[in-house]
Amino acid sequence: MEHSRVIEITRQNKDVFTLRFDSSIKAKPGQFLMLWVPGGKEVPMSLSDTSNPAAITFRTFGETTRAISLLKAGDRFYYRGPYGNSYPVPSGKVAYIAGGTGLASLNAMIMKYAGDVFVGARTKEDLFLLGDGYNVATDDGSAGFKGTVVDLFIPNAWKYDYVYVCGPEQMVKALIDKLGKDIKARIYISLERLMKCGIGICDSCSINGIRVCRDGTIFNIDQVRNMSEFGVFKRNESGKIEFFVNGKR
Amino acid sequence: MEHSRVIEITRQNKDVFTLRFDSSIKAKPGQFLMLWVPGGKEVPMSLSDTSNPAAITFRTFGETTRAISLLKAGDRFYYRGPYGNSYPVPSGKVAYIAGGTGLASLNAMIMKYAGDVFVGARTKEDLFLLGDGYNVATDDGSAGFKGTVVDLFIPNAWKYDYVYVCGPEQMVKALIDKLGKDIKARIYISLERLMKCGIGICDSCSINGIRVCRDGTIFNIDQVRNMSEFGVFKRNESGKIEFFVNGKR
Amino acid sequence: MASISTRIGTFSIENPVLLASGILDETSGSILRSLREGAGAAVTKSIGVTERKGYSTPVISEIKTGLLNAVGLSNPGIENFVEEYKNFPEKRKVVVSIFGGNVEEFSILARRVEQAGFDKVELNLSCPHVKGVGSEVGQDPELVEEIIAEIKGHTSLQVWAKLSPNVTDLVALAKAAQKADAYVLINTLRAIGVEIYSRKFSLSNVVGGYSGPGIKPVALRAVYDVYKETQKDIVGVGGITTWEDAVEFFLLGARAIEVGTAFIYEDYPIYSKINKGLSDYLDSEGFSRLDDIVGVMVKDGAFKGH
Amino acid sequence: MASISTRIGTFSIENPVLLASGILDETSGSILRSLREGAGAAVTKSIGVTERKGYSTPVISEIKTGLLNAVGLSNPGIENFVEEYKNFPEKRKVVVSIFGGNVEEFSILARRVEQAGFDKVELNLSCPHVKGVGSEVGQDPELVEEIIAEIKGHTSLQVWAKLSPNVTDLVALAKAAQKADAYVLINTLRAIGVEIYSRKFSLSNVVGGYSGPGIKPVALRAVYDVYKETQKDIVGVGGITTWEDAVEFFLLGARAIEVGTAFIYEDYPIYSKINKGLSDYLDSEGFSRLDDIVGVMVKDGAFKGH
Ligand SMILES: Cc1cc2nc3c(=O)[nH]c(=O)nc-3n(C[C@H](O)[C@H](O)[C@H](O)COP(=O)(O)OP(=O)(O)OC[C@H]3O[C@@H](n4cnc5c(N)ncnc54)[C@H](O)[C@@H]3O)c2cc1C
Ligand SMILES: Cc1cc2nc3c(=O)[nH]c(=O)nc-3n(C[C@H](O)[C@H](O)[C@H](O)COP(=O)(O)OP(=O)(O)OC[C@H]3O[C@@H](n4cnc5c(N)ncnc54)[C@H](O)[C@@H]3O)c2cc1C
Ligand SMILES: Cc1cc2nc3c(=O)[nH]c(=O)nc-3n(C[C@H](O)[C@H](O)[C@H](O)COP(=O)(O)O)c2cc1C
Ligand SMILES: Cc1cc2nc3c(=O)[nH]c(=O)nc-3n(C[C@H](O)[C@H](O)[C@H](O)COP(=O)(O)O)c2cc1C
Ligand code: FES
Ligand code: FES
Repeated sequence: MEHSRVIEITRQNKDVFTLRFDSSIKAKPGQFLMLWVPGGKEVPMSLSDTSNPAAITFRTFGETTRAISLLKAGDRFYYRGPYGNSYPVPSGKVAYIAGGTGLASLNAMIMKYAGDVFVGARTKEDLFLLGDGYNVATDDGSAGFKGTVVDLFIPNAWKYDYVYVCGPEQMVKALIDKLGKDIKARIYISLERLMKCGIGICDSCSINGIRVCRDGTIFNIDQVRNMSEFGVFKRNESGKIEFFVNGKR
Repeated sequence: MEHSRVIEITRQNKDVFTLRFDSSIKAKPGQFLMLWVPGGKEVPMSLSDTSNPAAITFRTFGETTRAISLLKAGDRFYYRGPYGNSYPVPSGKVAYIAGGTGLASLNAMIMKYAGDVFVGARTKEDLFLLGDGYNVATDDGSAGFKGTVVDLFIPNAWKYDYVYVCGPEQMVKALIDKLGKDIKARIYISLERLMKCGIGICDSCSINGIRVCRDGTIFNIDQVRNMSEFGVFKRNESGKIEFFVNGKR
Repeated sequence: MASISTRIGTFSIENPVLLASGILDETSGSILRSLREGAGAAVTKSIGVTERKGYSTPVISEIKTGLLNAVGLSNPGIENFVEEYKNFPEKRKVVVSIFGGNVEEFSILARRVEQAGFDKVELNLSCPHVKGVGSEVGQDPELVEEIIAEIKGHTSLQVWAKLSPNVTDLVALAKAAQKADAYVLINTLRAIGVEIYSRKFSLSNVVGGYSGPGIKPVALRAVYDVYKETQKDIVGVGGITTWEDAVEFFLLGARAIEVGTAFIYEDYPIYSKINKGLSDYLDSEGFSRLDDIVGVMVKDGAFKGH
Repeated sequence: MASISTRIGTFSIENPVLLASGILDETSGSILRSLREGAGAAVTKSIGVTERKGYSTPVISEIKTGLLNAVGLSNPGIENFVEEYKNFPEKRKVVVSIFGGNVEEFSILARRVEQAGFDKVELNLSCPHVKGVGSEVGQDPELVEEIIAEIKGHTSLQVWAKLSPNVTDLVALAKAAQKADAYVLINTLRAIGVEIYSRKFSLSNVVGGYSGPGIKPVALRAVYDVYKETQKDIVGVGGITTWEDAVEFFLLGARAIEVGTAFIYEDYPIYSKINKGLSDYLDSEGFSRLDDIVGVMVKDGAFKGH
């Protein structure tokens, strides 16, 4: 494992934090680290900024993300990576579609390539890293459009040449289902699955024999369409199949 | 182990052979290989030609050298290396002093840098690789000067800027003893000891803690003068000290 | 072109390069992918009687000479496994790896595997880092003998016994397992990794299994020792990363090989690379089939002359 | 600057980096060179009762992950050894490694070593490739216990027991050796090398010992297992090539380390490199002496929190 030191931790909202760290890591937007701190597990985390110093932005879900959020400037922080492929370079008109912490991964891209950003969250308090002119959707309408980010985006889909997507599997599934097959844009989607190794050998992140960690995490929309398991079931830590209850993530 | 194929084997005299082999080996004059063929041991052998294709020249002492001498063109031949340091590049007037198969090692140098060659052998039949104008000494006077190559060389020593020496330990010892300390030439001597590993870890070739295989095989005369064991005793395969009986090799 | 087909027990295989248990074989989709990308056969992740989540991450740690892992035998349990493979198209090319803590568990698992339409099991008698199963079972010659007798007595499965190298006397263990149709040699070496800045262990379980290039010399020795004494069918595994590595195992008596950690370096092209290298080697060395080199270095007297 | 001095049994050492047995220690000249170039102490090549020429070459084979060797315990025999060291200036920094086939041989050797003015022996109970000695003796707990009792009973030598990792239960062996002043862990792993073009073994003896970077994870596990159970003084050895490697061994309980195969990569500067790296590490991590990190990862609870 590599290690580096925390430069600063910034609180973005009630449970989202950005941690900037001191390391000469060379990564491209869309890549992730396997991150570890004492007291936690090792977890995958996208770089939300791939410039130098780089950063991650995360929501405190459980023990590990909480342990990370408690780090102070100067504390050590351990990682492997960067792993995974990266978002292809765009040309023409660009859109970003983020659901939940999916914005963390897209943020590294947004910093490099201007585009229209569509962000979805449950409610206003869940929003973070918002930039000027972002198109916001909330489930409860507490900010921006009332509804899903998919519904916010769809009417505008025809405008774009390159579209980058990162968010919960059910959101991505909805997007794919609602987009016509004749859409002109190139659409790239970063997927998320349970990851144990991050380097393509443990099989815990695989969808139809395709490893999210090594063959992805970023796929074009046709690749995702061909995954018959996508949006239907995921696997738990034992490898057991767990079907998605519609709408739940 | 690497392997390559025999291009040709040339008989130089009753028991000395030159084997040229097909390999893109990159070696400098003075370096040696650890050589192996089925049916034999692994033995150190200097390159007698470091151009491409390279060659070795050897006397058939025992089982291994005999096995090598029986190879045919096209046969495989196995080696590790090249190992050891190399003769420094000369400037000014150059002499080579070879005793017995020591000429094999010096030959790679002689091919690159012109100089006066002094060769010693027991008798005429033991001579090999002789070039035009070589100064020959034989113990029995059957060719050239009757006496040792050391006695042949000493009167000419003052003439040279660079002198390269390779031969039996007793010959080298005699040379050092007979050369005054005020000799102006830079004198480089390639030593030979029993070698098992060739890479500086087994200690079987060491003289006063200096490894012939890795710290040498080539030393300047002062380094050799500082070896109190040199010319006094060598070690057998067990590491046991065996004193030289004067004049025997 | 030389033939690289082979046979283990009664199982004829198109090519001798198999996927090892525990690497890219938790999901049926990946097993199928390996078969499509050129594996002669694939061994599943080891399956137990009930679901196990395995250890917390970190479960792997890459080191200079290979990989440390303590995944902890995570698996969905035999019933979920059978369910997932209900309509699997290539069951004859799948070897189901099973682990248990006693004869009965192995017996339950084997029967269920057979009912589900598979005909081969690999017995994990060798996982070095989970209490009460794996090598803790597999280091006891009597238990090994009983387990194999039970399965051979009550099913018609082909049984491959995967043995532990972490023992004083591997040959004695192999002899205890002689009713098996083949030996699989070796599982990982018991090992530890340390992180010097956090001063913590590299794996959450502390002790793990060591695989990859660094264990190849030990695996070769295991194959040699067991082949010399038993001349049985052997599947070689441990550190195989290139076709040259594979040839080494064949020369010492393996009839097939498995690859695991090599995926880190070579990924799926590992199958075609080894198969091609092997076939080219046989051609250029003048052999017409793989069988011609199996065990040649061990057959009596073949290594005289050194 | 942090202190890197250490202690093994009653032996206080300026620095914890020792020369391992069998590497650059056949001649007293080389032992002296190691001490001059910064070794804390040096272990001799293993010495037996009578002269042994060892195996024919090839006796070593370099591989990607380390080294295979079967030198075959070549040594001049104890009398020639004693003669060579008659006037050796640094006997207190030399640990004499001895091997034998039974209690009596070890007893003869130990007495002779003590008479010759040395005060420390390392017992080679672990060489994996010579019949009748080394690990064939060292795998038998009762014999190990007897040998050590005999030497401790009849000499005042410090006794270091060098154990074999090629066993099912290293801890049991360590317990049998508990009368020793320290454990040396580990000797080489039993292994084989194959040359695919000659189709011959890499070593004339066929089976050899595997050392170097590839065995480090196994050596770390051995140190961990034994330290956890015994808390005794341990000299760690196996694959140490950098100061970081050395730190790993100290964190798991070693109080000194030995280096062997690393000479191929680092040569004599190995001593100063490890000593400097170690001292810098202690400074920058805020420790004042080596002792502060010895075993910290094993002491109760230290690895909780993963
Ligand atoms: C490629 C990738 C990139 C990610 N990037 C980000 C990011 O930039 N920001 C962010 O907030 N989150 C990101 N995540 C999710 C992040 O890994 C989880 O939030 C984290 O693992 C939760 O750990 P925990 O111990 O805090 O929570 P836990 O209590 O362990 O679990 C909370 C939830 O996290 C998920 N989770 C737990 N372990 C893993 C694992 N090993 N792999 C994947 N998911 C897991 C589970 O779905 C679980 O329901 C990413 C996940 C992946 C696969
Ligand atoms: C650096 C070096 C370069 C050499 N270059 C040449 C060369 O160019 N041409 C040449 O003819 N000879 C050379 N020799 C000597 C050559 O290695 C021996 O002739 C060879 O080992 C003999 O092996 P054998 O089995 O034929 O004879 P054996 O029957 O084994 O022994 C004959 C004699 O060879 C010597 N010998 C045996 N094994 C070794 C060994 N491992 N290392 C060193 N000496 C050994 C012994 O002194 C022995 O008395 C060189 C030796 C060294 C150390
Ligand atoms: C991540 C990982 C998981 C493993 N899981 C299992 C397992 O479940 N059952 C088993 O018998 N062997 C398991 N093994 C051992 C491998 O099947 C194989 O024996 C070992 O890794 C040596 O081969 P390699 O060097 O080619 O990887 C696992 C190995 C690795 C690296
Ligand atoms: C060439 C060689 C010879 C060895 N000879 C001996 C020996 O005589 N006695 C012994 O106890 N260990 C011997 N060993 C084992 C080493 O002392 C050491 O335990 C092993 O090499 C692991 O350490 P390393 O990886 O640092 O080399 C030898 C090792 C090598 C490589
Ligand atoms: S996380 Fe292990 S294969 Fe993707
Ligand atoms: S031959 Fe081994 S050290 Fe020189």
